[in-house]
Amino acid sequence: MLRLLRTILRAGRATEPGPSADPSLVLPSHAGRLRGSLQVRLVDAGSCNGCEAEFAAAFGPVYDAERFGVRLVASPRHADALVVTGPVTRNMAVPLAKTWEATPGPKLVIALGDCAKDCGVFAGGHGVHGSVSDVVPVDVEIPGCPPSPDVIVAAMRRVAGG
Amino acid sequence: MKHTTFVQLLDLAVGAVLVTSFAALWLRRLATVTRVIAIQGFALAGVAAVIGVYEHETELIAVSVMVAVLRGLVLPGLINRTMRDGDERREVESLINIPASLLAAAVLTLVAYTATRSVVALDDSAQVRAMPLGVAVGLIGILLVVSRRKAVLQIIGVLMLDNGIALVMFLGTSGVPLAIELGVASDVLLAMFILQVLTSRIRTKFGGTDLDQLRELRD
Amino acid sequence: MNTTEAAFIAMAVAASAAVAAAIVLPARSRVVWVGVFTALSATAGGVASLAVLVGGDSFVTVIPDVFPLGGVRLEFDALSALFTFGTALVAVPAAVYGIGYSGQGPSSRPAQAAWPVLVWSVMMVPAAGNAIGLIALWELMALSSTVLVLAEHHHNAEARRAGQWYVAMTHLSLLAIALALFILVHQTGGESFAAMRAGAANVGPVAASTVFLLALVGFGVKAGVVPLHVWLPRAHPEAPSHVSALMSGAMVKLGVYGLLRVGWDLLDGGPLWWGAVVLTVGLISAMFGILHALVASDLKRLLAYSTTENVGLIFVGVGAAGMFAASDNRPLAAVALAAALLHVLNHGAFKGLLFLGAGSVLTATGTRNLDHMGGLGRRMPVTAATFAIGGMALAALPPLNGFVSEWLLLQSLVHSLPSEAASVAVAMPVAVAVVALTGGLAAAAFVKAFGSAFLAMPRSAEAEAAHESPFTMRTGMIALAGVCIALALLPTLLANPLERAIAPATGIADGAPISTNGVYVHLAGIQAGLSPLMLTLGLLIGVVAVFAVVRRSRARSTVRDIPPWGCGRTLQTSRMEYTATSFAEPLQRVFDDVLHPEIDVVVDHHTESRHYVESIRYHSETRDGIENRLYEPLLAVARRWGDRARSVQNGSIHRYLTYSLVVTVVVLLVSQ
Amino acid sequence: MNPTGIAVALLQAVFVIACAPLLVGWTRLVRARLEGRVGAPIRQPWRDLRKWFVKERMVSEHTGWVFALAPLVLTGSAVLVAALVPSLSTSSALDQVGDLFAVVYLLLLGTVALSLAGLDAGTAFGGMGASREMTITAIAEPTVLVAIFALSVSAGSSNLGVIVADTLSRPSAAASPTNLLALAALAVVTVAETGRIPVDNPSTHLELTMIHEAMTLEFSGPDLAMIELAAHVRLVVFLTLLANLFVPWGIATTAQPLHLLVAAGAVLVKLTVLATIVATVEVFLAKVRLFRVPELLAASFVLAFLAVTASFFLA
Repeated sequence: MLRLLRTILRAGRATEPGPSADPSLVLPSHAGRLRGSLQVRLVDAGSCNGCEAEFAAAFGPVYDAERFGVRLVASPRHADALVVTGPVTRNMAVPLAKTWEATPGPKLVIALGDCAKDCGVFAGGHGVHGSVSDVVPVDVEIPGCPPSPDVIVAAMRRVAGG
Repeated sequence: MKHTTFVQLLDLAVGAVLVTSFAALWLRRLATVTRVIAIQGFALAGVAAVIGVYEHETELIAVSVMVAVLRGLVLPGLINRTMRDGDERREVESLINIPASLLAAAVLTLVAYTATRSVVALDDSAQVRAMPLGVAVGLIGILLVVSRRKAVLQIIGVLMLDNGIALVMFLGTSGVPLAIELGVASDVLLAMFILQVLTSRIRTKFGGTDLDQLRELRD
Repeated sequence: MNTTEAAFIAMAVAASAAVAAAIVLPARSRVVWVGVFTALSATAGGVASLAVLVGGDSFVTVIPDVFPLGGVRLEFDALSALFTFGTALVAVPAAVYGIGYSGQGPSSRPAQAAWPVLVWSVMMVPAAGNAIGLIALWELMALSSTVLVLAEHHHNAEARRAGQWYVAMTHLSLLAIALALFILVHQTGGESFAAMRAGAANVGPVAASTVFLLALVGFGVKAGVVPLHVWLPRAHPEAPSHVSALMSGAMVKLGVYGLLRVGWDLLDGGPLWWGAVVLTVGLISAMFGILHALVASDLKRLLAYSTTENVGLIFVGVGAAGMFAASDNRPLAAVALAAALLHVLNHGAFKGLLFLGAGSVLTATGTRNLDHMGGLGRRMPVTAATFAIGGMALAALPPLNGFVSEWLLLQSLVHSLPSEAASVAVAMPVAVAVVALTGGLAAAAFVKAFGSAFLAMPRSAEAEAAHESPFTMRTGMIALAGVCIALALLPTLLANPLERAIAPATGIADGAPISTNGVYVHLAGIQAGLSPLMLTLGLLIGVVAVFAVVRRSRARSTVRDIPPWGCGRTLQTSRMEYTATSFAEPLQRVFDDVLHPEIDVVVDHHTESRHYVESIRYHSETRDGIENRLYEPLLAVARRWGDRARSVQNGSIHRYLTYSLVVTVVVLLVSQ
Repeated sequence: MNPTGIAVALLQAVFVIACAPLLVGWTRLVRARLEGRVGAPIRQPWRDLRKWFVKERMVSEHTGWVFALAPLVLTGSAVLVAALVPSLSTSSALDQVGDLFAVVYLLLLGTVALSLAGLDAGTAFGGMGASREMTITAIAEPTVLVAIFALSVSAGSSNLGVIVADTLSRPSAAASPTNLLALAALAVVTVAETGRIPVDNPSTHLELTMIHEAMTLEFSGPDLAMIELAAHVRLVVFLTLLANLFVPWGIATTAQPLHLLVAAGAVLVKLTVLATIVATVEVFLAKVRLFRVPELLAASFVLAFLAVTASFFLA
């Protein structure tokens, strides 16, 4: 117990000053009313887990996306935005569609990484059904394979309207 | 009729009843046993007659005549008819062998004596002194029913039990009103009929009147 | 000829009219007229008890030479009036419900004839005024209820076995009660209760304790407290639902009435250990009952076990009252007894309602197994709503009457501590802990029963095809739900009737336990207040306020009829739901050293390879612990003696005749 | 039922509802800072609630009136309990209406309503959450009531106002073993009932480990807002009980505005301290396996039982 206390005191704050909101992202009209409270549900539609690692880092102590009002939630019912990673594999096409239907409006879909954008390296693969936009309407795309956490945090901040 | 002759006659008659019951236990052939029971009926009638004459009870004499007819002639006749249409052997089969039966009868007589000791102490008239014998004849009748295999012998046993009771009745009370005797007689007659039908029914069902065959009826 | 006497006569006339209707009329109209007349008879009983409880008059009469030994004496004081009132509360709606229920169920002549007799006798038993009267009415009640338990035995073997258990146990209880009463009559010299009370002084302590223990056993069997409860979870589920509603709601309470009458009225209270024994029996019953209710997946068996639990709570109240009275803390004893009596009324109302609901579900789906139900809330709205009200009262949740009597019981237990009797100081914390645990488990049992029966998707074809029950059944249930709500909101009305009802139990009573000014309930000698009316009002205001705030801001539309969120699974079927067994599994695992569940999991693999599982079957069954550890050995011994005795009868005529000879000889010798 | 009493009760309700989300925000902030993160601002919970209020309300096809009514009953009971619990003053009108038992059973009513709604959704998670929640609530019940027993023995009544007044009048009693043991027992129960770390992890994503969260998976929009608000209010109610029953100094005994202000300040300080303790406990302890929770609750029951016996033998 004390060892943990000592490390906490020694470590102090690990968060670096966060990136400002990415101005280049254009948001759909209905996204306006979030005002600093964004609940996100991560859907892994067949990614190689590279984007997941970066996305998790975005919520870690160093990048701390939570300070901008972004929170991960367990159920799409609670979520405002679906962060989808990876090309949509054949098996994940229907579940992704069902998750999108299960999310209450006003909702957004954020395609994280090149695979989600346009199947990236897996384009034309046997098990690949298509990119995310083939299954659900995508609002925001974050390029990169994988995109670095600060890019993710900037996008999140922009979406959250922070 | 003097008292001493009355006592001798009475003892003779009651003694005859007791001897016939022992004989029924001892004999092997069914036909003779039936005849012995008839004799016992007459002896019983004799007892009634002797008492009736001595106490000048005309009603008792009428009763003794009826007993003689019923127990001496009618009932043994019925028993013979039951036996006649059976083709089985006429031998007596018994659960316990003959000597053992006789010993048991002796023991039962002793029991009868001890049981009725208080009654005998009440009055020392001849009749009362003879009463234990009536009880003994009744018990031997039950022994007969218990220890014999054949249904016919059971009937005889019941008859002997009834004779024993009748004997106690004659000796105990100074004669029995005719109505009661008629009632008892009709009951016995009825019992005989039922037993007779039952025996024929057992014979048709089992081909013999050995009661042990009834054992299969148990679940 | 005061109102009570008139009401009694009306009760008897209506009951006999019902019996006549049952025998004479053809099936279709028989059910209707029997129901109507039984309801009238029950109402008459209610009027009689109200006249005594509220009006304050009493009623004593003697009906000479009904039996060879002597007449039946009726004595109807406030204590018996309370129990008869509780019976009437359940009987009227149950009779109306019976009309609809018997249409499909037991409309045979004997069943229909026995029903009014049962209602009449359950209402008359508290009115009995002498030993013979009590035993006669008790036996009449036992017989009529046996006929009703066996009503459906033609096509239901389980009912036959239940009937056997029921008859054996009730007659064991009759034996004990008769013994107790005869000892009492012998000791006090008087045959009527009044004479017994007068002669109570010269009953020695040993005799009094034996009478008390015999009465505890006798009335304990009828009340269904733990060691003697075995017939209850067997008989109640098999009886027709409106009958088991009356049995659980009212007939079981007569055990409590009997104990109170013999223990604390005729014997005028006793030493401390009387109360301690009753308290312990109550605690064990409450604990044992609710645990088995939790793991039962047969709805009516669940309700039957919860009856054992609630009777346990009533015994806790009575036991606590006895202990307080013995350690002369009279005001608190009055509060504890008031709590027990109030729970008698409350339990009668909500348990009757739950059994009627269970019956309605049984007629609609044809099954009692909770695992095969589901989704009935949308198909049977009235049954679901009334079952919810009854269930919330069972779980002692605030707005309903269960909470009021549980609160009163807790108050009486909690304010016992600064007492010098060491046993009280040790017993009370344990009592509070057990009452609290049973309260929590009762809430879990309610959620399980209501949730797996009425919510989510139907899990069987019968549940799918279920439809609401006929009009009479619905009116019965709605009436009883109304009674529950009335009892919940206006316990203040019951303040002085309760005070009058406590008075006869001279071993305990003195003073007014509950004082009220219409809205608040204050307890004598204790700084505690509760206002069920205001609490419900506050809750309603809270809910309405929240609803108003939410509705104003609900700018967006509501999306309906979409599949629930199941991790994006392609197909959402009812097989994924939590059934009653799976709901109770965690609690079963927590209490497995008490329940000893028999769990068997059958996994059958594909023929080709062991790694692929074709199907997994999970079955868990909890046999009644007491039954197979206490009753089975006893029955085994009895059976062994029976077999030995059977060898005597081996079919040989000669052996039988020998017996007669031997007996004759022995008799002759012995009778010197 | 004088008007000032009602006013005090309403004020208490509004006060608790207003500062509940802020306190939860503070707990998350403390936890973030301990983990070296910056963490969301304190007002974040209010932002989430406001956003949820305007989102779409989704009702799945198999649910009935229970699913619709449960959030209302849960929040309604939380609001009523907020009014009952003496956060600001002991002279509220509801003092005679309900006592500590009524508070406990009202919270039980809320839990039952949410469990039924979880079952009504018809999903495996809803059922799992409901079953586990009811198991833990049932096992925690004896601890709560025996702890109340201990408190009411020394105070002579189970009414909240009387207990607070008694501890106020006898400051030495606050440090008596009875109060300390009862405090410890109630603290463990607070963690169990409100679903904090050692028993249940509020911010988990793995459905199989959830208890309280699993029941709310099906709710969205305003329903979800109500359930979250109710959860926050119940946490603050429990913390207020811990604060004002054991450390009641600063609470107003009359209805004057000045006293109420001082009381508000005092209770806020106490609540912040307690919230910080809750947050640090969450960081330092890991979640306990589900079937170890009964042992944890059994330990807390023993504490409560000792409190009662201590109150008898020592008092």
